[in-house]
Amino acid sequence: MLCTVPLIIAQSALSAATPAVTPADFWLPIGASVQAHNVDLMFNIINYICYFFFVVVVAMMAVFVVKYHAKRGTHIRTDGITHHTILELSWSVIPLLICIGIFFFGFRGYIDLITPPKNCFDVNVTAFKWGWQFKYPNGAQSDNLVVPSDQPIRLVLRSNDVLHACFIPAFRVKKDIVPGRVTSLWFECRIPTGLEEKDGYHLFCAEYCGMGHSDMNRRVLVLPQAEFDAWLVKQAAWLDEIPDEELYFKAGPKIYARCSQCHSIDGTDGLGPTWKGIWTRLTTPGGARFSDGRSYADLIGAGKEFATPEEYIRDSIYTPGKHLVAPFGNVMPTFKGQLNDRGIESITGMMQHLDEFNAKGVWTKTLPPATTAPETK
Amino acid sequence: MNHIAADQKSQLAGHDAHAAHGEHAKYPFLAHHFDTPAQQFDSAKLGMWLFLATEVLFFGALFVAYAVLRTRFPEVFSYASHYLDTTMGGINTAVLIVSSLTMALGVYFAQRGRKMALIICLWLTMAGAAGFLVIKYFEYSHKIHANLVWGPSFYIPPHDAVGEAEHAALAHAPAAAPVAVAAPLNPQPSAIQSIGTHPAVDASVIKAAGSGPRGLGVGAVDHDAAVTHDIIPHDLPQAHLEDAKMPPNTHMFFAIYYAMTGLHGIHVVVGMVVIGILIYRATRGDFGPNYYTPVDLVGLYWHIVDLVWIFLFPLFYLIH
Amino acid sequence: MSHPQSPSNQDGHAANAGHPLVGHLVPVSTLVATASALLVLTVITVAVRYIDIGEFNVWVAIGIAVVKATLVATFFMHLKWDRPFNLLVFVGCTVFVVLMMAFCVLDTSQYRATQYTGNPPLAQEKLDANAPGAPVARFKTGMNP
Amino acid sequence: MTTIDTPRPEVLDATASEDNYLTHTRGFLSWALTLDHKRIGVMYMVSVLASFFVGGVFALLLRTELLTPGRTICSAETYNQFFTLHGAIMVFLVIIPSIPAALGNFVLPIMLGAKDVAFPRLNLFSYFLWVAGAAFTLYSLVAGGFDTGWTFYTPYSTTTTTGGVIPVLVGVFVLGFSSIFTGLNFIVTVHKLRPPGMTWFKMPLFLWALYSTAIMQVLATPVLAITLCLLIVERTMNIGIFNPAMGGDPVLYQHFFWFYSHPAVYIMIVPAMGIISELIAVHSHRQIFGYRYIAYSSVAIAMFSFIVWGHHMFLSGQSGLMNTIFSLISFSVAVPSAVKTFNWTMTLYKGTISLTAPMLYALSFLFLFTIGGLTGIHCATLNTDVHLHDTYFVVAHFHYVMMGSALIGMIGGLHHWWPKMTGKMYNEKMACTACIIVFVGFNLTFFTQFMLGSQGMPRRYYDYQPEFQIYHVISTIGAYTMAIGFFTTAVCFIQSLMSGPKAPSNPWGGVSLEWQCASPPPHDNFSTVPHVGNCYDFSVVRWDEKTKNYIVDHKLELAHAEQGSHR
Ligand code: HEA
Ligand code: HEA
Ligand code: CUA
Ligand SMILES: [Cu+2]
Repeated sequence: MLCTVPLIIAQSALSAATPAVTPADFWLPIGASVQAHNVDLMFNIINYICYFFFVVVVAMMAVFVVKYHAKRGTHIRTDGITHHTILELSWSVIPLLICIGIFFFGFRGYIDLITPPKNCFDVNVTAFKWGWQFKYPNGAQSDNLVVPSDQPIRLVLRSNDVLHACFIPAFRVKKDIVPGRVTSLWFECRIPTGLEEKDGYHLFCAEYCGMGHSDMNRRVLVLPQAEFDAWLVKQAAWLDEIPDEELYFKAGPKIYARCSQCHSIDGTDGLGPTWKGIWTRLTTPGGARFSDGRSYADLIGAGKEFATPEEYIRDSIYTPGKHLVAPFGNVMPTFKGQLNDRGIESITGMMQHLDEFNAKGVWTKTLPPATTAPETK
Repeated sequence: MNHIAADQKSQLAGHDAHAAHGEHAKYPFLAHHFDTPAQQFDSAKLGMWLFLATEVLFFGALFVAYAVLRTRFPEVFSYASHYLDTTMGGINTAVLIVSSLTMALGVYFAQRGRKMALIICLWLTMAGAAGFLVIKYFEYSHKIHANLVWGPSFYIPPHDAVGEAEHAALAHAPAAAPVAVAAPLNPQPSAIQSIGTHPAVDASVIKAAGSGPRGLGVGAVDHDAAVTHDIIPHDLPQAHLEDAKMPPNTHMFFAIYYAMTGLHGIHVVVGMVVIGILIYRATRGDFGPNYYTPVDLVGLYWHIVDLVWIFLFPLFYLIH
Repeated sequence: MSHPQSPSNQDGHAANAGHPLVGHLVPVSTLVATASALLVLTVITVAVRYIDIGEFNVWVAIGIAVVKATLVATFFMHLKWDRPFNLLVFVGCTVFVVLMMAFCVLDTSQYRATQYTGNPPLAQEKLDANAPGAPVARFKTGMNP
Repeated sequence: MTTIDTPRPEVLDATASEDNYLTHTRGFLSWALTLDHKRIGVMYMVSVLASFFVGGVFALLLRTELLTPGRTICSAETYNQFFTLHGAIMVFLVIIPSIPAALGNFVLPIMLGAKDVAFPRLNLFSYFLWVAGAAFTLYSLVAGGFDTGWTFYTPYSTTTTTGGVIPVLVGVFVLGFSSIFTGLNFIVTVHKLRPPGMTWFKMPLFLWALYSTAIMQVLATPVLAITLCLLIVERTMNIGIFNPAMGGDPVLYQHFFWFYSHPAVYIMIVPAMGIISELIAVHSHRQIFGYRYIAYSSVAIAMFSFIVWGHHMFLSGQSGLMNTIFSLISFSVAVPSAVKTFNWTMTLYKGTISLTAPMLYALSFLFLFTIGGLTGIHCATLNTDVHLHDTYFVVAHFHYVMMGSALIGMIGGLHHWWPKMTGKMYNEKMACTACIIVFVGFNLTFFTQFMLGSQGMPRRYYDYQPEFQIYHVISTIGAYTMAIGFFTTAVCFIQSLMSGPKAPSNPWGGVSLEWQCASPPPHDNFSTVPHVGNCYDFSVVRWDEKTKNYIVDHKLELAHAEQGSHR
């Protein structure tokens, strides 16, 4: 156990101090959570053990190669020893002891990592191809993860479709999200960032989930408790607070940000059909559009499957695979449970006024048309 | 270490260059890189045993899947087991045991050089295999008729046009149903929330309680409800769909049932093919006391097929 | 002429009618006795099913199956007279299966609590659409049973 | 006199006979239907190198794409197919068959002193299974490609719409059986075909390594086979065992997959370790240090490898209890690896080291394996793996061990046995230069990836944050450097084939049996039963001026025994 003693001392000495956040260094990014300290410590201890053994092996190798390098005509030496039991035993037993030590402290740290404190604040996280949704106890939803600082947070993770993983490098936490199960992870962040997106910590999807895997990144925005409480209240009501007639340009672009991964509004190709001209397509008869050969007009209209285009859009958002527009594949995830009627109203409203938006989905008109409210057909 | 010593002895005995030469002249079946028939026989045997080891792991993984599913859904297994026909399964067990016996006898007669007896034994084994498959066919078709199948079609009553069409469609489209989608958007008093407001509640509460998607969130399944096999009317196509006691996930039992018995069935078919080849070669007179390795190896294969069934039978048919 | 230690007949002479050149000859009586024992055990295992001994049913069934498997391997498959290494191969691979099973089952029993219960979504979908009256469908009520 | 000299191969080797395995029979069919283990080995080698080239091209494509964030040369879909193909080809077509099936097939029976492997026809069959598997894998490209990652994790792999998934599953299934049959063949060969005097502890360490590998191939691969079958059934018939939408369990899939794929990573490294034992001993003309420890550690690795698979699943939803158990056992593999590493290093001590190309590869191996193995410790530690899992740190770890160790070992072995296989020498200078270029390129490529990973860059990412770009640029430059290195190697080999000088039977001064038969070996390997001595006793080697060749002279054995150490 001799070799593990320094380890034990190092560990207990350092973990006795209150865990502080760790600055970024050569290997690791900034550690902003209470857990980061222990993980980094372990990482660095292993690093030093590795440096040591690496140097030992490579130095011996280099010295021997230089020293016993044979020139032409050299006699073959036969005086080297061929085994040495003490040596063999020591280089089996010492690494074994070191390994047991590493395991033990890794294990201890891991228990801390997976055991959330009792007073966690819960955020419901749903991962889907290819995005995240963060839902708060008061019903608020958000695209980025916004959390209070100095308060343990537990993310309750669910997946709609395939495996994903929630990874926040700055907090040293990660957990796979398994469909058919509930998993969770917790952290407590010490360094607030404010609501500015560029200042937030990265949140990545770390389990391969297909085409948009690398787009599944968001920011973690950390607010002091009071600010957070205010944000939470405001966030819960954001759709309701917008007057009906302003929905399409205030809420529309926000919601479109999610759709924009696949649907353009300037006619360029995406994973899904462009929205450009969609309302005209939907309302003018003719032209086969679906992969089964049917046209919009076969589906939409009084007495048909959908009475109005709005109904069709709504259905496409809730059960996307039902009618496929040629030649696109069945790749759109459902947004059932994520967009309510007001959300869909904003989208259909936006679709009818696409000329007011630029290619990025930014509303370009300056003055809201106060008097002539956009009529929803 | 014993075998190593024995090994070396045989090596030493065999490697005498002159002897080796003579051996090859004497035994036409002896391949050029072997020195003695014993070495060749031992190699073949070891090779076969290693192959059997791969078979054990091949089936073994399915047994693991079985064990895992049974751990997850014990109630499903004790419930659904009663849809299987113990009589048929029992008869099939007997059939396989007897065919194993005839196979072992076949090896015996090959060793003794009794050609006719060997051929008869092989035919009997073949008959056993065929009998097994016939019985299995009846079992399968009965189950399929009763809609006891794997996958979503388990829940679609067959024999109506829609059902048939869906059956067909489902067989091809890989399932892409959202798993957690319908989780309520604003969960009224959700489990999560109550954890948030009652910090004393342990994290594990979210595990069991129903915070899953619609339809997934029931509490514990009624375990006692499962064991009343005698009241199930077996032969109605959707009998199980009308059974109030059927636990969720019953289709998983049939999934693993078909996977394991299906794989076993494939092995029986392969066994029939190789036994067929043996019969052909035996008739030609290839085998005798000097050379009967193929019979021995096929025998081993056939016994392992039997061995797997010995486990399948109680694990599927005899769950209390 | 079988060597006591090794199954192979190594004297290099052609076999006479009574004995194979290589390998061990297992008498017919042994084979028949084995098969009879197997059949009897089959009857027993079926019978035990009808006695309720709770948890033990499955272990009794597996126990009997193991005995049967041992019989098959020992006598039908000649392992009793075969080289020990072949036995090691067979036992070894079984050990790996058991190990894998133990680990997987242990894991499953641990994480079972995090898995959703009730009907899986695809099954529920079919039940809703096709067998609306089906009693399993009661599970669809979700959180308000 | 026992001295060192570089071979002067221009001189005709007296022992070489014109009738060798290459010239024994002629024509396409004589190769395609050959039962000769040497020819099968050569065919494997050619196929594996071709696949390596294809896999390498995919690697270059994906490195090029990663040069800049966002789109550089292809779309996300294409990128996903690139890395999937790269991984699948490198693992299933290249590195698993490379050493056992290609080099092992050629060398094992000769080293053992046998005429052939135990089941020559099975051997040929497994080669054709490889071809069929490769054909399926390539066909999957035509059938729409596949983007599942080489791990085929469900439910993504059962729901993705790319059309090539089933063909590639079938392909890998078939490849699995190819691997099983090779392993089976080797076990039986080692057990039953050892000539008199070749006891277990007289076997060269490469054979011990191949034997341990074979155990893993036979016992682990069937689990992969059945898992792939279940995936196919899942995709075609919705059986649902792995599909959560049907109540199945994706984590069970991962258990199955890693039950195979963890032993698989040792299927890759253990034979490479065997090669390194040979290279280091032969090229430093020095009895291997701690023979028995190295032999046992191969078997120990094989055994342990079966019970650590869960260390790939620390974050997968596997329970904390199992995580702990698996983490603990994972470290146990570090011990036999440590034993080997130190034994190799000690073998250099008081050796007579020739810095030939194979030796350079062996030294690179030591360097790279130490890094790769030690970073495995970061991954096996529970709390650091939480941060490192599925980041580029893991990518760097496994390239250090798979490419930097297993593949470098394979290429080193290829250089070592090249004169034996082809009967031609290669340009030593060029080979050494290539080795150094690859070594430098390799470290450029993958060392930066450790930083990338620990800084938080997840793997399998098409697009990344701009702050990671500098690392990616260096990495890409390294990849191209490596390509130049491998290109040089290829040129060197081709040149050797076209115009290389004739190789003597024992160019390096080895003692194991393959150096005692002609280069290239005759059809039957040995006309007389070979004399088995201590295959690491280099005091019996003598430089023969007349034939310009090393000669293994067993009479020297006795003399030395009497004299004690001899200088
Ligand atoms: C040839 C292949 C190979 C080899 C040999 C290894 C060797 C090891 N690997 Fe690696 N590994 C892979 C291939 C390989 N690995 C692959 C392909 C993956 C990723 C797959 C994927 O997800 O796609 C992976 C991933 C991987 C993970 C999962 C990471 C993750 O996804 O989160 C882990 C975790 O434990 C791990 C651990 C180890 C360990 C402990 C060893 C040990 O065997 C290493 C032992 C060696 C040494 C330790 C060095 C020598 C010893 C000394 C110098 C003595 C001193 C040492 C000490 C005191 C410790 N590996
Ligand atoms: C043995 C296995 C092996 C080998 C050798 C390599 C070799 C290389 N690999 Fe990798 N790689 C994997 C196995 C391997 N790889 C696996 C399993 C994955 C995971 C996949 C997944 O996530 O699913 C992966 C993933 C992977 C990634 C991560 C992708 C991602 O996560 O997004 C990257 C990125 O840089 C990469 C790069 C490289 C590079 C630059 C090489 C270079 O070393 C390649 C060098 C080779 C060449 C450049 C060829 C040049 C050859 C010639 C010019 C002629 C030679 C011809 C003769 C000798 C006849 N590989
Ligand atoms: Cu979601 Cu990757
Ligand atoms: Cu591993």
